[in-house]
Amino acid sequence: MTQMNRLTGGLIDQSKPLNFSFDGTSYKGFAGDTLASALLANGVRLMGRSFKYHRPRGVVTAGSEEPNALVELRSGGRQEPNTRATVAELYDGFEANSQNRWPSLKHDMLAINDRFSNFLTAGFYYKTFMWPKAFWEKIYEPIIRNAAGLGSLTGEGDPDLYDKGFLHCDVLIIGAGPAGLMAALTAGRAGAQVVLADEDFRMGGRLNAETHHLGDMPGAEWAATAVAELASMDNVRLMTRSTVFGAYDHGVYGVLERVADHIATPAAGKPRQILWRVYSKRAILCAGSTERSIAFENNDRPGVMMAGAVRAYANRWAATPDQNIAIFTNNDDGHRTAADLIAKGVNVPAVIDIRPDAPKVVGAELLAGAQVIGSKGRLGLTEVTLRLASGEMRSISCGALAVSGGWNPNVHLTCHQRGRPKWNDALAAFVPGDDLPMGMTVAGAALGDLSTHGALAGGAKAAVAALGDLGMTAGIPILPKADDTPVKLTPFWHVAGKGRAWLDLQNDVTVKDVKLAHQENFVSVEHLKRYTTLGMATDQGKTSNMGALAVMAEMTGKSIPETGTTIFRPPYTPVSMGAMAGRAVGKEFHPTRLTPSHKWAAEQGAEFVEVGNWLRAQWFPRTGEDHWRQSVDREVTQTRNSVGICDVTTLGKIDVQGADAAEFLNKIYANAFAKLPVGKVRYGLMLREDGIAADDGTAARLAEDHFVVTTTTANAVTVYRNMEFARQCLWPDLDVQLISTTEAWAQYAVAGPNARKLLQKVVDAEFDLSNEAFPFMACGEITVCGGTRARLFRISFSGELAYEIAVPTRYGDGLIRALMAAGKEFDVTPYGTEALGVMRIEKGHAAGNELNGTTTALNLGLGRMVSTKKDCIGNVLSKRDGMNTEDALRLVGVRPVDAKDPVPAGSHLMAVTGPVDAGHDQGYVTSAAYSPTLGTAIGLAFVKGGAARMGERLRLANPLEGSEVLVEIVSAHFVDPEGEKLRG
Amino acid sequence: MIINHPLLGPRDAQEFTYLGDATLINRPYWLSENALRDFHDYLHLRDNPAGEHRELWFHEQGDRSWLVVTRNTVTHKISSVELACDVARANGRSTGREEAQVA
Amino acid sequence: MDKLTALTPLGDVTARVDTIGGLEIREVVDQAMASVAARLGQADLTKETTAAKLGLVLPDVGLSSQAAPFTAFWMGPDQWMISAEHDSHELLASEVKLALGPCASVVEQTDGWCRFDITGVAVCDLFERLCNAPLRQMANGAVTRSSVEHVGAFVWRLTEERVAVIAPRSSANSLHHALIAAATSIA
Amino acid sequence: MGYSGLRLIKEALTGHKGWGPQWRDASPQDAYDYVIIGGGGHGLATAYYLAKEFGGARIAVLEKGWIGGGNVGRNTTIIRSNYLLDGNEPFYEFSLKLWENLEQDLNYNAMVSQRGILNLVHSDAQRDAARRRGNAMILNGSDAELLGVDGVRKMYPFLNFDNARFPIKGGLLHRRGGTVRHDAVAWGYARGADRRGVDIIQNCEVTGFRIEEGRVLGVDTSRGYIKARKVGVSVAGSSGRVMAQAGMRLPIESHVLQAFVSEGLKPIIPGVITYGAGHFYCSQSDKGGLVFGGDIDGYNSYAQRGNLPVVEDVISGGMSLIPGLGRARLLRGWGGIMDMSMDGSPFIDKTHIDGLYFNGGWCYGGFKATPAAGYCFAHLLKTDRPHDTAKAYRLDRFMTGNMIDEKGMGAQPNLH
Repeated sequence: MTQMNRLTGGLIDQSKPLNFSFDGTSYKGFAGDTLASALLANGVRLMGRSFKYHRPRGVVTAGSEEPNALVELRSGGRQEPNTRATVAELYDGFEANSQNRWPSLKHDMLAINDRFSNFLTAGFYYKTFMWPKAFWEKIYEPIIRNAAGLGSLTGEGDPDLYDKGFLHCDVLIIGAGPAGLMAALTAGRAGAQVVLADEDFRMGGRLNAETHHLGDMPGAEWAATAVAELASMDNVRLMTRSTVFGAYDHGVYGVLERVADHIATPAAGKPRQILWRVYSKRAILCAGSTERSIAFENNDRPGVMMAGAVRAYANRWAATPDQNIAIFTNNDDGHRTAADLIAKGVNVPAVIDIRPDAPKVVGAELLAGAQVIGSKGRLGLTEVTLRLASGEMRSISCGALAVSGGWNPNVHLTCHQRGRPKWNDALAAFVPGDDLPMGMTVAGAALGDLSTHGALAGGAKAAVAALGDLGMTAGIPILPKADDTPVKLTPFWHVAGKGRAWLDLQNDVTVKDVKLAHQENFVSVEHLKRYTTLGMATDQGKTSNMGALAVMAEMTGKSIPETGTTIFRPPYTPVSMGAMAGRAVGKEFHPTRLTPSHKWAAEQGAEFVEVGNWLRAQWFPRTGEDHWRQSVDREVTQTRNSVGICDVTTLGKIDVQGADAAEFLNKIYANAFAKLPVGKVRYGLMLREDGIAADDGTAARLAEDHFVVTTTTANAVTVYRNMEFARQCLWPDLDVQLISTTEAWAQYAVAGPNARKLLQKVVDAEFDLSNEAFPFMACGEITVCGGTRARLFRISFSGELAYEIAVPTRYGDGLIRALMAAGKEFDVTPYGTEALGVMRIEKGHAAGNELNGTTTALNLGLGRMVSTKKDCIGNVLSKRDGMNTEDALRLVGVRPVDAKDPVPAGSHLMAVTGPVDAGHDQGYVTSAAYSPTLGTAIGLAFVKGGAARMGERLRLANPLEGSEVLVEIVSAHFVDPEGEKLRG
Repeated sequence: MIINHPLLGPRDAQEFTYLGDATLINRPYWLSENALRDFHDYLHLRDNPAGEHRELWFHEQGDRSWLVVTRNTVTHKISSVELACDVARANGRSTGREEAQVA
Repeated sequence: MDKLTALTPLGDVTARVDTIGGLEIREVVDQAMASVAARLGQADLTKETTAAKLGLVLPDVGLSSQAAPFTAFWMGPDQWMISAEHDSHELLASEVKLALGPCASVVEQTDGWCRFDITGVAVCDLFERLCNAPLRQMANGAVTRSSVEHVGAFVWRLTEERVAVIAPRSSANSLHHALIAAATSIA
Repeated sequence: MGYSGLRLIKEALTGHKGWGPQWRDASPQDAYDYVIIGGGGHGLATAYYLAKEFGGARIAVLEKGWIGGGNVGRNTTIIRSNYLLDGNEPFYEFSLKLWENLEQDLNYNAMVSQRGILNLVHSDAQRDAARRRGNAMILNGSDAELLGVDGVRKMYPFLNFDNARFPIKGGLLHRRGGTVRHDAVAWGYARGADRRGVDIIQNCEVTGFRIEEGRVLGVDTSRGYIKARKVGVSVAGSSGRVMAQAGMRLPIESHVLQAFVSEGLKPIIPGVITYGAGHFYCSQSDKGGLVFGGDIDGYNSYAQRGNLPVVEDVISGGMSLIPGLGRARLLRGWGGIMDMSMDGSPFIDKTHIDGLYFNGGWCYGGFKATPAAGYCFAHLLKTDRPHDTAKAYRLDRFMTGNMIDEKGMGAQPNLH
């Protein structure tokens, strides 16, 4: 039996058959089919299970709002849960599986929940599962969690690529139905830059689902002609399979384009989807409308569908859910479905219209004033029960029921900036309010203009107005003659009755649940939603909110608009996380910055470490070293004994020039710079305005009006920003110019007793590096290796005789090779960030772990650096009492009493005896390392009143890892406290 | 969000770094009698209006201008954008020289 | 001592060229660059002096200008980037400073940046996937600073079919990767 | 009548006719001893504890909209006691202990689920900081475990261990942390307070304070003037607006924080994970949605909605940490208004106006604080003395230099 419910015609290509499978069964469909249309054509109505009661469910809509027919597509890392069968385009070899059922869709064990539905009412879980206490996490919750959820992820990485993109346009038109197409034609012909986006793979909207004519053309043909004209315009960009999912501030829209979901896998290097950010000057929302249902007892059976959807399946996809379809409606639009089905040869046993004055029907029996009060059929509808106008009961056998309760304009995007829709009595629906997002207008069914003519006229008018705002002129085009029937509808939301009548099909929220919520005082819409989970399904209430609001209004005796509406938030339809992330995932999560010596270091087999976005060499293992500590200890020892080289390019460098450069530095540094001589470097401490240490570094004076400031690697960006703030906002009349030169220079620290000897071999002979000519804290411009320009700074982080030498970055690789070659005779070693860290701890220099954003100059032992003679950022607030107490934390060294003991950074300090708790906390270890120089672990620590506690013994408490170590408080300057080496 | 840069025209707010209330331009005098109170209030206390708010944005991924943006914090509507250095001068900021040294 | 060898931002001795589909992505390494920032209140003097001494008109906001051997583009208020061929102007900053004297601060920027020139009819399609700059609306010669796949960069429309992107040198590999990936994506 | 499984069965068999309103819709009386402004989690908890623990009588909670409609109804439902600083950790530990007995205390299942919170670390410096924090937690009576990369892999094998820009090097695990069904907290406290005689007055907006000679006499509201002996303000997100009516400027800015939920999925993420190298944290609700968030948008806002760049940034962090998320879909995002304070820590304090008390500045951490904030605010309102665990939360701490800055970002609210 193939395609038993396939009709003739439609916009599918019946000459192109496609093979597909659902739950392992093979079927055939045609090009242009969705999974839903193809399954219906094949006689399959059961497509899913509901969330709570696991009731059998079939497709109800033909669009992205589908709440029932959710399936899993593909497998492995590409397994995609919760895909709406209504929008999943068929391709050859397409595989889908049903979800949220076990062991099979037909026989789902959890359907037992339905038997207990009386207990599982709205919010039942708030009232039970409280005893015994421990059972929640151990028993109740695991059961609930395993029963909940819809589809599943495999946990494997998604192998597909996702792009991002940016578009700029005059007018963004959202939706390519009659309103959108006419708006696009109007704006496009006038020469505006237009983007027309539609979520469907075929533009035309309802025109593709209806049998109306526009002028002398069938609607779908007119749409195709319009699309062809638009495609010929350079200024119009047509985007199919593109959902405008969010309206953000100032005309920015988010658009998801599904580039490759309609094929098995994207081609290599090509994206699956693209997330576009559209910058629009004006936007016209032509998003159409969504049909709503009428609730009645057991209205959730497979086969009960929206009337407009049934019509769309018949007209566009030449598919029908059954050969016998009854209609249940409160409005004239439902009658169209009857007429179209009859025209397609489908039997319509009855049109059940709640209105006693319902219009006549040709080719089917009209039951005016009747209501559907129940249904039968376990896995699919077999029969509906009616109460006739006379009060008589009657049963009708049918495999599908097409229900129409009227149409709701798709106002969602008008509410994304918290605009509220307003009530329209004629439509008994919400239409866009007055508070639209900036630059947005609405046309067509989304505005409540439900006729084709209204849509065409509205689209054209909106485009003319939008262009007018932009100073462009467009003429109203001649509109094709089109249907202009007014809406005729009697509001009707649910059939009274005792049984369960579904409002939210996915989440199993029934009229009874709304009544219970009301009874328990959850009457506000927000409370109702949260208490019953109504509207929280994957359709975000598109198919359910209105019905529930109406029921609540009935309960409270208020009107629907008084009862309220919930807030629509982005996204309009769910957006894959992959697309939101784009290419910034995995290794590309952040850009990677490489140092000038990277290539060379990689050749040496260096281990690299992420430092912010930089990759830095962490250590350089030599043959025979199989533990990192061996390498690091060696690097430290070799440097301290002879000479070592470290790439320090990552430190921020800011060029500061101007007549007032010195005065400016005086303001941003806590210590004084005005009198720093040309050719000298000074250590500087920057405070935040709240008096906390912000960053430290050096400033070198290259000329009277020229400094180069260095920052820590981590703070380079912030320091620059703050300096610009000071320059532009605080002291705008100082003559200062700033620019970053971090990347322009490759800079290496050359440290150790043989540093000068090594450098002398590289620096051109005319430059005198002797201690007299180039003393500690000197700086100057030199040349190296026969004329390459360089800068030399005699500064030291390691505490050794040390220099930092900089060359234009392109020569950085050459320089490290030259330095290493020149250092061979001294057994030079490159050292990485680990050895750098060890040496700075040995020397007691504060770094990021100490400058942690809560420490003051006083805490760091640098209190005297804060000048009292000048204003500077942070000066005044650094004097607050609480930051200057007697027992303020002070930076000290800690050294284990037993040299074999470790010093875990992050340990807290406690008295040698007594309790170990927060009340007795004396401070904490900020940084620690094994010092090969001292042969023991050492640490830097902040200790209360630490400066006066030298020699005292304390305990390092590390209850986290169960260790305690006895330490002695010592000076933070473990090595060469007098600084003789660096001045030598 | 789009910020209409006075020099560059409309730019995505993503290119900017936000600081806060534009009163941060009005840094107090460090030697005033109530300097501690003045600096405390300057740095910490905010009108935090639900409505028009003058605020500082830095065009970090652009021309490195600090801007004063007047934006409604309820609707996000931006009513004016100025270069912060112009605002600073208009507020009387200059070189700070007159108050830089101990009197 | 041997002269030091120069490496390109991508870490090779020669500049990289990739062709993907109809697009050529070329690493440009032959330009010296220097930033010029007018001293306080001396923007006009800086412009006049540049015109007089270098024959170069410093461009307005968002634009570039050219007067052989120099090219300039606008960086920020009263600030420009001047470039010239590297081999003949390696000391460009000194050269410009000498010409301008005390009216402006000049800083060597040559090696602070990497530059890729992308050529092809699809150049706008490429940047549409990388950057929010409205490249299609930018006239030839327009320059905008923004970010390209999370790397801050100048995007400079040289001609209809040629765009230069100039970004911090240390990010050259990440930027190159992004360009190649986007080019493959649209090819 | 109390809630229980037995009662549920009884009601199920009799058509659920016996369930009454979970709280009354009270109308305002002329005068109260205590008026709490703000019917969010904190305000309702304050009223509950005032009535239950401190013998408070004549208590009203004034809510301008519907109770629980603010941040207690729009957050990522996480509870934890994993703070670093002594000013904070005892308070959050007190709060977690109250959470652990909340449901039995309230007779309301708020689904307190101690699923464990794992903070990932990606560098040696982060590990040092995690060790300091973990030790501080233990020293304050909380729980913490330092995991190596293998420990993390065992718990969450699907994280990105092989192709990460910032490799996972371990994590700090706080087993007692977890999640709570957030709306139920508001409802549970409302029901508990109501049953102890508290008037919960919805749709009652405070429009002004009557203050004479430095003492508060009552509040003007959209439903008339209400006299009060003491007024407690607990209106996170609107603190600036409300306190301005009393002429106060606060060390607070209002910022928007977005949070997100995915479509429902079968269980995949057992606990709460926070990514130490990107702005992303995530858990999975009992219903199956992945609940996640990241940074605040970063600009002052009262708009309860955010913008796209932050959404993209958060999710790219998520994908970088969990590469399998790509096929899941973002279902809904929302924005809450945070009271971002100048040091990232809150205030529970008297004001300079007699009888006017303030609870606010919770940044994005107010939800987990709900029980303790309610308890401590009630304590302050009743006794005029701060509760022991909340004595650091003073309004004058920036004047005295006693900031409580967990992140070390200083006086810039959007960085906390």
